[in-house]
Amino acid sequence: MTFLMITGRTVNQGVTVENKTSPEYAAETSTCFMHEFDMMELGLDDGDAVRVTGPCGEVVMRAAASPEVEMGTVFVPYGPYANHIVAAGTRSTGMPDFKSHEVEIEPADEEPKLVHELMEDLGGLAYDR
Amino acid sequence: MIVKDAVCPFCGCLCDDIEVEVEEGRVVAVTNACELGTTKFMGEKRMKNPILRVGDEWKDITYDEAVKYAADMLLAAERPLLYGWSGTHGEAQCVGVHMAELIHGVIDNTSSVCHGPSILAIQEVGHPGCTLGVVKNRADLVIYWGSNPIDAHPRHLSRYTRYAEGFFLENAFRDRKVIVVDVRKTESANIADEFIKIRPGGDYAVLSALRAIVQGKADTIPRTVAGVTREQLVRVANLCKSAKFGAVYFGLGLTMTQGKYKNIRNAIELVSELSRHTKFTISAMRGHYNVYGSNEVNTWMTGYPFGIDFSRGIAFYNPGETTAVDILARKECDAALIVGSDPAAHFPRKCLEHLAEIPVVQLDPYPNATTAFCNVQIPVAVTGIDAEGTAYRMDGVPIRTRRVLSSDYLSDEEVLARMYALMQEARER
Amino acid sequence: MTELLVKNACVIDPLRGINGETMDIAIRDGKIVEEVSDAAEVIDARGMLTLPGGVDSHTHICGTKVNFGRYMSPEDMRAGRTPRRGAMHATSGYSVPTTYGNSYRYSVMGYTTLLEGAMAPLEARHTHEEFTYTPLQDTMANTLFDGNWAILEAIRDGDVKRVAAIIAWTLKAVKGFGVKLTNPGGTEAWQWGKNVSCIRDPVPYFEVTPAEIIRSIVEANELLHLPHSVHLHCNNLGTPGNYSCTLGSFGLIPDLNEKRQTLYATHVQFHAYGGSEWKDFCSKSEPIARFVDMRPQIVMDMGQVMFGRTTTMTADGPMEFNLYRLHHEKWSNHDVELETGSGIIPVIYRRKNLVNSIMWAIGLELALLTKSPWQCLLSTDNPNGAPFVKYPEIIGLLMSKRYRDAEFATVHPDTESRVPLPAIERELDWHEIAVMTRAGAARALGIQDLGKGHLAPGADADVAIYPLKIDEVDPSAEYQKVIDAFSRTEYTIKRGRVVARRGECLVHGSNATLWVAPKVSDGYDMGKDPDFIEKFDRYYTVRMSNYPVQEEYVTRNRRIETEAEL
Amino acid sequence: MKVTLAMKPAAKWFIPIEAESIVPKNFLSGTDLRVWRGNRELRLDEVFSVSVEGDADRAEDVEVVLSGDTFRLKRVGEYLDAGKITVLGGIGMHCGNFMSGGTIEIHGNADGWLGREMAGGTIVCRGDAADYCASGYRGGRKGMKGGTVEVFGRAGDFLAESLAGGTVIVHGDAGDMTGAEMRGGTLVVHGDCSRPAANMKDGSCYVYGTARGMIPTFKKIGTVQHDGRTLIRFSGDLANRGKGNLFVKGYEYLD
Repeated sequence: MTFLMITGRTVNQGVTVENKTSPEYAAETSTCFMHEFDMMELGLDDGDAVRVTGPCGEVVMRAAASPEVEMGTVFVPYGPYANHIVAAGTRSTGMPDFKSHEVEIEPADEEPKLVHELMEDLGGLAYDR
Repeated sequence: MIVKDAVCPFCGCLCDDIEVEVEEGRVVAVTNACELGTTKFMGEKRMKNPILRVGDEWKDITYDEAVKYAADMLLAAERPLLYGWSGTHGEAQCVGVHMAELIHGVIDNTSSVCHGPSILAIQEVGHPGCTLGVVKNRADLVIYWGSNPIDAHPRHLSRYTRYAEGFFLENAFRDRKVIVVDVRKTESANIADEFIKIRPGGDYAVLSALRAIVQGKADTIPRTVAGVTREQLVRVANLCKSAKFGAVYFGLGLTMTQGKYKNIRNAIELVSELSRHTKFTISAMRGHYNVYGSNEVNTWMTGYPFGIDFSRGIAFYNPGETTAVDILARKECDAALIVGSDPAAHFPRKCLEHLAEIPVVQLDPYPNATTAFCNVQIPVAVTGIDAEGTAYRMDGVPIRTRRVLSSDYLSDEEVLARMYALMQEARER
Repeated sequence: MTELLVKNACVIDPLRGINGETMDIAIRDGKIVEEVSDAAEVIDARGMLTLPGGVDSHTHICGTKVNFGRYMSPEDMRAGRTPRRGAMHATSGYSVPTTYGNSYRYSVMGYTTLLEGAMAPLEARHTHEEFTYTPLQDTMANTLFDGNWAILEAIRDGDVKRVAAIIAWTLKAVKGFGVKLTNPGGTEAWQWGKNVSCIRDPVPYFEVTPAEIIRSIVEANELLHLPHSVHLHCNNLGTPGNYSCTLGSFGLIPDLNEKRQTLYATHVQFHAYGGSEWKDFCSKSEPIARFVDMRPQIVMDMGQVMFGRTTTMTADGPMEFNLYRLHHEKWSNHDVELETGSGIIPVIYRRKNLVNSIMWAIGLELALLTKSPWQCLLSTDNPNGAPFVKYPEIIGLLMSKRYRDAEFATVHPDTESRVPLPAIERELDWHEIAVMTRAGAARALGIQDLGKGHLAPGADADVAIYPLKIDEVDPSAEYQKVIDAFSRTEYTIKRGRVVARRGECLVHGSNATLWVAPKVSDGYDMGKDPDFIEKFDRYYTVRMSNYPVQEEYVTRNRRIETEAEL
Repeated sequence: MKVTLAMKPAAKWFIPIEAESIVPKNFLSGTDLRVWRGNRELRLDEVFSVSVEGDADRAEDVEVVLSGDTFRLKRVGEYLDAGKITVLGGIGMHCGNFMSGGTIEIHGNADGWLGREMAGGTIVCRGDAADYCASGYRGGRKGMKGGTVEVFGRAGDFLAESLAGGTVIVHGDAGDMTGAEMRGGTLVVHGDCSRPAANMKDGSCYVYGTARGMIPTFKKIGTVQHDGRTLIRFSGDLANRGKGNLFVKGYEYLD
């Protein structure tokens, strides 16, 4: 199914943002908040893994129902998971389209990666001390 | 030991009424701060010493080695990018500008991915604003447009708007109306007197419609505009016109959606229009700590608030070209120094792919997402916790942050000053 | 110990009564001295015009409002960009240059001391930060009290001593220098979107009038024995017919101080307008100048307008909004809680515009009609009337009737019927220019005893040597030579070092800030006043303990203590 | 005179090169010109294989031909006032900025800010033009003031922003905020575009396709015949007290 993906700040994202190696930060920023009807249609329960495909690739997140989200849109806390699929074009303004990406969402049977795994996929090297 | 009136280093509110209790060199309790601030004060797991990436291993190095590495990297680069700056003090930002000027690099701060579009709009039409206390003491109407203070600036409501006592308001909670405009019904919308729900991407149209209605041209407006009925728009326009003092606070819901700065421009022009009828102001909900300070410092030193390219010696400014996301995505830099931010967590992947290809040095107290792309990371004192200096609040009020802890870590300013000294020496030779 | 000897200088030093004497100037460790040893470095001035370093008694160069002028104007910034070169950092900007841009350009013109005209106390730290990056001048900041709630309440209660006590506490807290009133009462009214029309209009809620504010604060200023007088930007700036309001304000002022004026009225050009609307707009420079001639207690500065693009910026928020409605260019406004406000818009003054032409004439008339140059100082209210780099042209205009006539021929043809300028024959001399640009400014600011504005032994060794011989140049005819010389010193000496030479700045420099700490008795210490503290805590959004500007913000600290009668 | 500049391959090919020296009149006095790659100043022949055929006394008689991978070459033709520049491939940002005369022809695509603040002359782009084609500068009040820009492919966002004079023609589609803040001049889009003429003050904007996200503060005047097409005429932008003309074939509000 196609959705409009909006990213934004949340308290939990803010609380964990200073500790990006923590599982809490990974959990918060890999949450895909959806309308419960959309979840039903995709056969998803809270916490199920979903593959979110955007203009720049795909990433696995976990679905969570939210009353704040409209049908047809999903909300993802600002962070490395959303950015894994956001296009870098800024329409020459310096600012990417963080709040207006069309994405495809389908159930997935793998776990979301850890933040450092995402970084390693892109050529980084995890620091784990 | 208890430190009173400490300044919170998390968001652009810079709450300066925080009490921090310190025992044996650790923060053990924080009073008055929101959850975000408290967590920041209590932060642990700092990086112990500078690290260098050698192949697929991390090796500990000394500060001297790390500083030398950074200086050499920047001196050798044809188009170095110096990015971040919102998480550090003005004093460090000044050294950053001097470095960019010396090595003919590009210096950009995190506003390019938060309120850079707001700045572009202000550069077109100006900015009728005020300090937060003016709103607290006077405003009987507050509009949050595309901003969600409960999540992003938790104490904004209690210190300045919804729950704040004000000199000219007998009963602030009752006498002050709050309107929230957003594409989704956020928690902030739940505490508003009126919620305007806009279809995604429809802010610009709604703002144009409101401007026309304020001018008395409601009849030409279609029955609904981006999901909002004309009746609601007329009601809101009337609420605005009949307010004694109205204040708009807008957030990334306007800067990050289609049209970017044109949305902000339209909002500012709405406020200018309303200023013909009553008192109205508009302000950006600046997010990251001292991001406004990075704009201020860059402006008095280079003339421009962000995205400054010194490649040719003189300052050149053109967001969309000289801003970090564009430069990285287009692979237009060949080295990067990151200070006081974490682009790997906040930039689209394509930018990170380029970071992986070029030498990167980062100053940050903690291991973060960008660490993975670093050749060298230099741990520093946490600005506003074990380093003191100047930060600018979202409304432009400069505050000196207090040091609540002492540590052996060097501050950003000290590390940068060492790098700068080495670079000056090399250039003079 | 460092020594410098400037030989064969043709000195005009009005505060010492020296007018064109050829002499040597001895300098040791940053001060003027009687003599130096043979080891001193020597500069041969070869008879060139040598003046005390320039003092600008009213300019906007640092702080929140100025920086916002830069922030919102990338189109202004791209004019005048220079790269880093030698000791000079990169600069940008024309009408609102970067701090380095201001500092270098002033230095090249021989200016060594600057008064920032308006600093909101709450944002004082910002002004001081920018002072640090204005390294080649000593600086001081006029502090805004026009809409200060605690003061408005004290005035309402008729308690002038409390007014003085609040000023004392605030100046000391924010490291301010003088007391500035910008559209007194009007900036508070503007926080409701209103204004006061002249000095008898009550301020909403506080119910005091601008006249009461001006009078009380003038009295308080003298109780504190501040070096400078109250520095007033009158109500009603920029409106036709405002000269009567200006005269009314001047009429409020008694002569309370033997050493200096009791009122400094700034950018009076903007307040000397006749007519009842723009259609019959005309100059009222004559009544203003006549009035000032009769009252030694008043000193003013010109606020000269020069043609071209600039940026207007003032604490006068409502005035800027009116300008915005006139021009519909971009408009910024910034109200400051419990204190004051500000506004900014870009403007272009055009020769072909009648109102602009009349404004241009009025500034010159004020300088030419006021008998004593000590009472009308040279300014453009930088950058409001024009960027300060236009000062040399203004000097040229004041010294040459021929130049004025040539310029007058290019302005709007109807100007002639609205202004007295064409009939004025007076041409100012070198001495008068020296008064208007340094000696008079230093005396008006009350800093001559601190070693500014003159070259007596003990004074700061701030010297400007201009590449011009006054006995060889006829300014009336050769005004271009005058303009060129005042645009670029041969040497600018600051604190005993050559900081600029022929257009290049040679050193990094470091700024000194002059600020005032009045000493008051315990009973008048607002830091201990329960009512003041309580209101501060309730209505400001910063904690009282975080309000004062710390020592860290002052590179070179020149604290001036005064003994207050409190 | 014909000057051919063939781009040489470079190690750091991704660093942009600023080449405002590439304007016809500079070649009248030889080819000893400088360009900048990042912060490094380079001789023209370090970056290009340079060949010159014939000679000329005036810029009008000079043609500069650029070939090779020139898509990272910025500021070519800045302040062009006479002569011709032909780009066989794509060209980088700021091509033809401030130009007042002469011709630039681009056979490939043009990157952002093509013809920014131009006052006269002609730019023809056979491929696509990226964002801010024929626009103004940041904070500026006026965009392009005169001359002609013709794009045969598509144009990006903010096409002809703050257009004040001259003519801009795009044969394909244009992006979002087409003709925003227009205050004069003529803009023609043969295809579709999004939110045309937002906040316009004056000037004429033609959309021969569909205007998506039509701004709600334009007043419908009626239909007109134009160039053999029936177009709907609007006046606006009312929000900005504008008196501009917007003509569209079809439109959709975001309602």
